[in-house]
Amino acid sequence: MNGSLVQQLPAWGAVAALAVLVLVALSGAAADGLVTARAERRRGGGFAPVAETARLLRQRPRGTVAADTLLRRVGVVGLPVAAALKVAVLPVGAWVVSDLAVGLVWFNTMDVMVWALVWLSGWGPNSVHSLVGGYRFLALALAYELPLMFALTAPAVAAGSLRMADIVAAQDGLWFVVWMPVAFLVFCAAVLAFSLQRPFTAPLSPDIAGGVLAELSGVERLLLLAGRYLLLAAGSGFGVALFLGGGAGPVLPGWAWFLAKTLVLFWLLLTIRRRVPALRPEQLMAPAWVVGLPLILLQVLVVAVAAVAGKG
Amino acid sequence: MSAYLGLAMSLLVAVAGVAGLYALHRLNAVANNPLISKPFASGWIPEQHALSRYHARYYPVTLIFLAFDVEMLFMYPWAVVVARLGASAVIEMFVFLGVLMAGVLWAWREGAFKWA
Amino acid sequence: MGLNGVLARAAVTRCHVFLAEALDGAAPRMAVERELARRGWVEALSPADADILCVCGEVPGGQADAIHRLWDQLPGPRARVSVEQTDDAGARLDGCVAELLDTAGQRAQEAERWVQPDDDDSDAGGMDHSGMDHSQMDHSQMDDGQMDDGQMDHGQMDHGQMDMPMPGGIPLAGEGTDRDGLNLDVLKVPLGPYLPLWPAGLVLHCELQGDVVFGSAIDFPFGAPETGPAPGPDGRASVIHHLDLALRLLRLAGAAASATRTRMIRDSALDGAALDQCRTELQSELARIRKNGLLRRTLRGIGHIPDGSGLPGIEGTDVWDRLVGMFETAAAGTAAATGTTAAAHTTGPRGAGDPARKLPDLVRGQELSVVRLIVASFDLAPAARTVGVTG
Amino acid sequence: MLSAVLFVVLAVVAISAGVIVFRTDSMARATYALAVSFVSVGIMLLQFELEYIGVITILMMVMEMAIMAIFMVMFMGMNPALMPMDMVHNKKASAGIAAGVFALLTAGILLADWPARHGVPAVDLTASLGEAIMGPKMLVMLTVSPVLFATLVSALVLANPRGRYAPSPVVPVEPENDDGGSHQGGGHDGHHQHPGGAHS
Repeated sequence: MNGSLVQQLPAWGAVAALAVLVLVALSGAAADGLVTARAERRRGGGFAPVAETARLLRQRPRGTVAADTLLRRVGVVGLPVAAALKVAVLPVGAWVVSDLAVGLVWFNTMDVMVWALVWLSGWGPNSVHSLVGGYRFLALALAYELPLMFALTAPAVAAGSLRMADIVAAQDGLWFVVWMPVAFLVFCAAVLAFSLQRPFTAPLSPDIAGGVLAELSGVERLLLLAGRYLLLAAGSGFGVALFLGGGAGPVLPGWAWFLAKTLVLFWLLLTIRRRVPALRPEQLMAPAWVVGLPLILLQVLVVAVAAVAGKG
Repeated sequence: MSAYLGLAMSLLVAVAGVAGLYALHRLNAVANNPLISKPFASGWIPEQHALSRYHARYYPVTLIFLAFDVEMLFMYPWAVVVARLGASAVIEMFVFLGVLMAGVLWAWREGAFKWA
Repeated sequence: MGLNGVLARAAVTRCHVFLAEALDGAAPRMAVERELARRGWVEALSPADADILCVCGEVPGGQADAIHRLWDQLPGPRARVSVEQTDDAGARLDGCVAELLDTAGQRAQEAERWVQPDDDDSDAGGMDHSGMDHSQMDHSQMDDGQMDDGQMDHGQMDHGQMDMPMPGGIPLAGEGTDRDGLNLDVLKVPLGPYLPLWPAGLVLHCELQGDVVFGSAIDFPFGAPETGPAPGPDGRASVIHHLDLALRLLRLAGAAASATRTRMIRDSALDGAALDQCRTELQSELARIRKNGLLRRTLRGIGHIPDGSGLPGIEGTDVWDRLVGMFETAAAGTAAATGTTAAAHTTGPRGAGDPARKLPDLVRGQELSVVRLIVASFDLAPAARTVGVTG
Repeated sequence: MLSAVLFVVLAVVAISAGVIVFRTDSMARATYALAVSFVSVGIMLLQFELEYIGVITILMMVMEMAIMAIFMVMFMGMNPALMPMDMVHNKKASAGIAAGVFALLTAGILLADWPARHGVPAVDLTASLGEAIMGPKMLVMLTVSPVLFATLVSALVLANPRGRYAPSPVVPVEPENDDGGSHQGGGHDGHHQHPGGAHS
């Protein structure tokens, strides 16, 4: 349990981590554009995120009457920042920006920030559509957050540590996904939820004119859209570190394995979310509490018993 | 302390990146002063301001959530030591969780998870 | 102009278009939608997201202000186009591209625009004297009178803050008793006419508590709908019309993949593809939708019409049944057109009665997203009744 | 030195955010100002190398404030954002109580005979916290459990508008039953404020 498992990068590490995160997210957005174009039987599409960025950077900033501009801005700026702070504790192969002893709790804290940030982006514009969207996100959050927290506990129990590097190291022989399938699935669902992807798009859904996005334009819209992809990319990275053995793999160096696995999980999540219809929050609430929560508690129980038996 | 330095650097870099985007936007937007517009209301002038005493109908769920959520305070430290402390710690924690889960099931029967 | 020119050129490869469907706008709208899909452009869900405001069909006299208001909400660079014919949609949109690329022109346009010019704040003055007591806010009053009331007599005067200037000339939400026994605010929100994925020409004046509609009244600003049994469009037009309805419902339900495929079937029908081909495709799509358990769960049981409600043909159906009915009616349309004998299904959304009349009852107490699904499950738009593709 | 500066900055942020809570006119701002205040306190705890406690404080407080915002917005007796408001009630008494408590605590800090540190802190504070909870402080855990259960049940009994058997009502419950035909909205032509009409 010392810090020697991973090497903490110097100050430029934060820059590198953010750059890699942005590139991964961009690859996902481009892949999504390609797949969308193929589904609509036209060529190209991979250029979509660039075109969208260019479009939004040209747009005039826009506010609404009697809006709370400060809170709206905090909300939209916060999403990409939260994603960046998440990956700060993520060990990429043998490197990490911040080898925090409670890295797992830090990840959890940053995803709780998303609650506040999405709600603030919905509250700020003083528009019915975005307001309803913001409240819908809180409803979703009440459903997914507890299962997510317990899903995070399972690897921590098995590793006996909250440090991300220890959790990765504890999967030396066997990846956690093998004996914690429920925790992994719940975690993946929660990643889709906190990055506002389908089936958890109710806060942004077309029935409320785009919800939280309804009044955003220009760079603020760009930040929120990018924030969703960044959060999904960061979530995939944590999925790899917590359940898929981190950078473990033959021949290639750890960071390469880590990035490869992250990209695969990221694209997999992007594909899944294309195939499922959106869920209304009130449809999710009872199943999440009455089915999801007991299942994940059972998973933690199994892991705890195995951990005790393993030590004893 | 260096772990915190890394976090602080990440925060700094992320905020700088966002500020850079804002600056880029300022340079390229067709106008810099924000357009103040009425919110979108299907073509109408909004009859009322949207910011109001919004009735979040799922408020009973928030209460259950808060009760259960306090438990997470104990869960993380427990996760670190459970393997070392053995079976008794597992039993204690899961009795605790079982009691709370019984509360959740009762709340479900009371219809607390339905709202719309 | 280096960077800005590059950005502009990249931006116009993916314009976002806000579609405002007016009278008889269905055919031009579909033409524009097909054009957007071909170019990889995006349909904007709100004016804040849009580069182009595209008015489809003819705006009735006296309704131009709403379009003007939408136009003022576009952040810019912006372009505006009106499409009334189906065949010139592409050319019109190309014109918009040229407008959007003209950065200097856009800058000049934006420099002149500070706030919305057309909304005077005179209403705010009236507010200060209309302080109404709470006792007059009882429920029956709300149902009968409040919705019609352009002057907003029931404003937020309950707390004695009479002399507060109303920010932006818009009053605050007023109080109302709600079904949980709490005294919270009631928000009056009109849905339609210019709302994406909404039947053209319908307005539902809703009173919202949170996101639940607990009172509503309908209105048809483009003119009253035809009532009584309307002969459904037949053949190709029926196929296109019903697929269009199904597509809207699917998009609202968040089933984007199904919606995309349905749209492609509709577009190929628009393009004059063989109806046999369409039938095969739409039947396989219907089979796929039937297997989609999540979608069924979303749509089952909502918007249920009880027996004896005077809507023959759709009694006893819910939104899911009506979605399936749209596909079946479309399939029947292909059959009729090609001379194959197939019984026309009666579960189609077009019943003899007028479902619009029933809407306020159906949506009462429903959450906003359910309200949208219920509205989209009917064939409501008066403009849609005259939709037809020639040939 | 640096850490002292950081501590002072955080303290100033925490206190001024606390002041903003009572000065602002928006419930949303007030709630999240309180969250900012708590986050700065959480970071201070990190300065004391209480890693777990610090991070979990930030986690819990942001989450709690996000939920509290729902209630603040709902139950303030006025518009939660656009009206001047006063968050202070019973001004004289509360000022007196606040001053008294402040004086007491300050006196306590200054006058108490603080013990010197014995031994060294544990290497892994989170683990020792876990051991304490599971071991000597088990009684706390065991009492917290029924307390939380009781909280859950009583909160729900008080707050849930409907019991198990009551069907979800669709509209506000009215003393007189006049729901007969008044909801048929079809007859409302003419009076509506048309999108292009009344306000032009």
